[in-house]
Amino acid sequence: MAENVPSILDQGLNLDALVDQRGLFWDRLVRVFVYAAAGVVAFVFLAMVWQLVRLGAGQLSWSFLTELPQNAGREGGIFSILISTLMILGVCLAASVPLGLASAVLLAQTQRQTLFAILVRRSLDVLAGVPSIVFGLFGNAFFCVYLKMGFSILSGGLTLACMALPILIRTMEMAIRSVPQEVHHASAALGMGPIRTWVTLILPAASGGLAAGLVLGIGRALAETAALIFTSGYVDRMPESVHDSGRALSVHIYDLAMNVPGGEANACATALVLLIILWLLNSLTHRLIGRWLGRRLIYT
Amino acid sequence: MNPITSQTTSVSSPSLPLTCMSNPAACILQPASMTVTDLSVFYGDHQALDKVSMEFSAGLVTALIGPSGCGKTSLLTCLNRLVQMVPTSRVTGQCFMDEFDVMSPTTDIISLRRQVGMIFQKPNPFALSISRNIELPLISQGIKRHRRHEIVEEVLRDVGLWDEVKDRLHRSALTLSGGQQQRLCIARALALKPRVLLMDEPCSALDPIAAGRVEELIRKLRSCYTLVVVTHNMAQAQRIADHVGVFWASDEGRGGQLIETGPCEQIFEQPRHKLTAAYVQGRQG
Amino acid sequence: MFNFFSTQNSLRPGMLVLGLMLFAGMILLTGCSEASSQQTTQVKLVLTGSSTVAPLVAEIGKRFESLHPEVRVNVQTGGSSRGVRDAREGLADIGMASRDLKPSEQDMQSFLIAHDGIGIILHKSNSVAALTRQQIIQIYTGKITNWKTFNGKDRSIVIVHKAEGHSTLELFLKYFKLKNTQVKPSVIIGDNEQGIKFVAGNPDALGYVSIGAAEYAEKHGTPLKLLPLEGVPATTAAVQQKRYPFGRPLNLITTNQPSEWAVRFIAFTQSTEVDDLVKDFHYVPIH
Amino acid sequence: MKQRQASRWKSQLGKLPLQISALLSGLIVILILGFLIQQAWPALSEVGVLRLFSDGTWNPTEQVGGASFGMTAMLLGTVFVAGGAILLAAPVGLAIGLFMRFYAPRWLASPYRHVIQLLAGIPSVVFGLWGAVVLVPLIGRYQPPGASLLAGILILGMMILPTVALLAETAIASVPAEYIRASVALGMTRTHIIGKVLLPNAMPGLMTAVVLQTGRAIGETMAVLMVCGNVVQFPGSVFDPVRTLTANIALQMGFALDLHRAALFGSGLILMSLVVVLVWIGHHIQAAQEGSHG
Repeated sequence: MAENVPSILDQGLNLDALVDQRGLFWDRLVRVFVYAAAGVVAFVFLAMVWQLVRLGAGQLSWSFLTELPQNAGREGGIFSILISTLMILGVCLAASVPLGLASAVLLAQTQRQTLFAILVRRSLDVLAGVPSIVFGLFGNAFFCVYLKMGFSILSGGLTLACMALPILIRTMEMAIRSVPQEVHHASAALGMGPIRTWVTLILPAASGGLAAGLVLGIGRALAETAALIFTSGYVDRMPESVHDSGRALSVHIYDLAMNVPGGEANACATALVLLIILWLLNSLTHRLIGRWLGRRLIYT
Repeated sequence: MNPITSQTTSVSSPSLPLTCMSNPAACILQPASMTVTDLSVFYGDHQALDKVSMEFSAGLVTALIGPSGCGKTSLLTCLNRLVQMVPTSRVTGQCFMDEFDVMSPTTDIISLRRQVGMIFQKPNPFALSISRNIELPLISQGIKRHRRHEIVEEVLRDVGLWDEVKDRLHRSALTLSGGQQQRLCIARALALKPRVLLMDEPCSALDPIAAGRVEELIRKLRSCYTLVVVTHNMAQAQRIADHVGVFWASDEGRGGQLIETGPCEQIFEQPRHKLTAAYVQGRQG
Repeated sequence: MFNFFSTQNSLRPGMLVLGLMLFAGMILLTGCSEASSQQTTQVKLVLTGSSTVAPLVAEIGKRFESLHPEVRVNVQTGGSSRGVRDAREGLADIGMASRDLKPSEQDMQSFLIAHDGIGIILHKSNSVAALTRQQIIQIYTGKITNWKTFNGKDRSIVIVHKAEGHSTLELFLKYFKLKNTQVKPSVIIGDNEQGIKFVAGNPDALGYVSIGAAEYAEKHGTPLKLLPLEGVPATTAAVQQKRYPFGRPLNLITTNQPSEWAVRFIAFTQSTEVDDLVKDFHYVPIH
Repeated sequence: MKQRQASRWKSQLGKLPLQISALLSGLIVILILGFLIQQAWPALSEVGVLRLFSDGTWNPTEQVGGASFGMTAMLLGTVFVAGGAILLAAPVGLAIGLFMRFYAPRWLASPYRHVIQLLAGIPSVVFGLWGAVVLVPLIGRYQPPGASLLAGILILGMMILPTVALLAETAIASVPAEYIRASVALGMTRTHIIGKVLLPNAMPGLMTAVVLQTGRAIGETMAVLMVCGNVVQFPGSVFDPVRTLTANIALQMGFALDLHRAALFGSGLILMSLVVVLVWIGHHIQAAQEGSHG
């Protein structure tokens, strides 16, 4: 996922000032390598996306989104898959957003490096690096077996919540910290209580960044496959409740690609749907971050 | 019954006159005097203020002057206990508002801060609309909407901003000019009907014309509020102050000390301390 | 809150997005909890186990549900041994196994629902028409590595083998009297479908899968072919006539005290009412 | 008096839920670790940690001759795939970063960056899909079976490349513009500035990017599972199939029982400790960087 947001504000450096010296061997070699790399990468990725479009675009239609999968997913649509995905996402957000926001508020408030804050930060760093399949193992052992939730949307959503938590907390803490200290002071000087200050001033001021963090978390959750196979399962039926097993979009792609002969077309079509969703979310993130930075500039 | 805690109810009472300024005789809440005794402020190991004792008389303007880094702002933030927002800060000594102990751990600081307003060096309106900026603290006091709208108009008239902004009350406060923003911040503080108003170099970030208007406003506020103004501008201090306190950083690294205090004319015309004389004249000449 | 939005719309798009998302999340959750409260009146049958049996039972389950709307049949794959284990430990109401019960599993009871066999599959374009038992052993142990040996193309043989834990693998090793460590595979696959898919996509591949699954795929246009084994064609018909040497039963497994609905479901599965479904999947009905 | 105490109480109470949430968030790692150890315990105690590495093969369900739990081949497979991917992605990613910052014509730089950002958001399963549908048959045409170490390296390299490129660009962009202006004023050529001024200054950032993405490559499951062939062996060439630890878990978790299942959790533990080490290294690089820059 696009965890990083590269410099949105260019430093105003005049890049044309950097030039190669004509005829110098090294300059030429490096230039050739850089251009070749850029060209090859662009070509390979465009080829990849084009092939997905070529294989999958024919299947895409409104009915693809609104019909239930038939014949192991070779035919029909992905409606139940979309609903399962949404439910998994809903469980994931319902668990991770309150927890993440509260943790972010606390971490952003601790100006001094207390042992508690250091420990929480460090363990979140590790959590961010844990492979998704390990989350799958943990989710299976903890939610499915130990807590007896079985293969269910609930288990999958909660496992994803653990995964999305570090990225949520990190971006949300950044967003909250970016609200200038003067707002806290002004509010305190006006005799406003801490809760009201946070609810009416700090969190709204940070809302752009908070939403961006939320969207990043959603993106990560949507892209996840390995952690879901052993927690939410791969039943492609319409889930009736969060206690049912449900197949997420990414798991559907995997299953069609690996386990269903003749499933490639629908796999590619599903992948296109997933990509479109993710790219919409991505551009939403950039808008939000851009706006948020823009507003910060008014402050400072 | 402690007036610090009873404040909330009296402000929200509808019988309260809209403003002091239009009719000073109608002030229910008299400006309060504040006294500090042996006040020292530490930030971690660093001492910022050393055993300051002085009085801020009710209804008068006290100016605090002195070079940068001698603890004037620290003193100011003790008066409404904003100083405790710095996590490493530590305050010793006493501070009273009339006869009530500001530093006592049982003081309701929310109520205290509503009675002791503060204006910052840099205008700091919230990134909200103009009217919302004034209303927000009122909402937390539970004042009804129509009453809030009345207060918004009153205080904006008091600071002379009403005619400039009455057509765009719902536009962002950040669209105002620096001087307008500062007057909005003053209006926001006045809306709480404070008894004391602290001002930390309120004009230093403004252009001369805007600064002039704020200064004029300060003179207007005199007698309705107890005003404590930190300023680097000698001429301004002379124009607005009744009393002046001169601060100087001590040599032993023990933070700022109060070296002289007295009526405005005395400080500027017959300074007793030689540092005061040098500082006042140096800046004047 | 409402007031806040009404005056601040233009200033706080992020807040709006946040609010909308949380709102949507809450709606979803309340919807879910409502659905789950209705759920309590229902009977839920959980079946786990063999990936060969699972697709068939899932279809039977759908038909069973339409006859008994109060029942919901949930089918999860996980291998035969897991099916037996889950049924024994009560994690599943019924286990599915594509083999007989082992001596260590005699505390459970099995119910035959269909017959199947394991067939050797090649890509359709492969010119090799038959392999003897010995040749297959030689290929799988890495002694023969090129199709040339059988007058095929000069291409190395891509040996498709199953992952550890599948009963298809256990039966394969048992039938050819091999140890797993002797096998020199080129690719390891999980489910039947994955094997069929791989062989269909690779002209040099050789693999073994459930005959039913292979026939089903072949009929639906997947480019593969089943090799005869010991002279008997690997067809459903041969399995039915018990001529095919490498057959296996498909079983449902329960404890000795199955629940009432489990008994009814098993009875339904064994009845003639589902023979058409069994045939659709190219397995052999028990009747 | 009562009112004042009540308000203090309230502010204390306000902080408590926050602390509990932060504690919970921090405890998840401990919980995961605890559960991995608990689940892996049968394997650790009965089989022993040593045998996880010393057993030659991975045959946890073999009836005849006893089961064996050797993970060395798979660990090596993980290292080969991840190492190859990072060796591929690091130089190319750096080149892309340089391209976006210093080489691309003005009209191209921004759209190109946008495309790379979009690519960074493609889920691994989509890369795996493309690898399984297009790349594996392509390799198979020349060197069967196609599903191989090479396919894994290529797919994984492609997967981490966009993020490496974006992180590299950020690291390069964080070099103060004055350095570059000064170098330009001294008449240095572009390659010189890049090699002698930019890269040394951006090195900590680049190293952090490489370390973090190595962690991601090690942990990647789906793409690798779909293109690597999953045969447990020491690969003789890049065309041989391999199985990684992550693919092993994904392949067998569904039906593993008893010791087999415990051994899979054991491999999860190994993966997790690899990641902890990488995070630790990444922190040290960052700390060193912050230390040197004040």
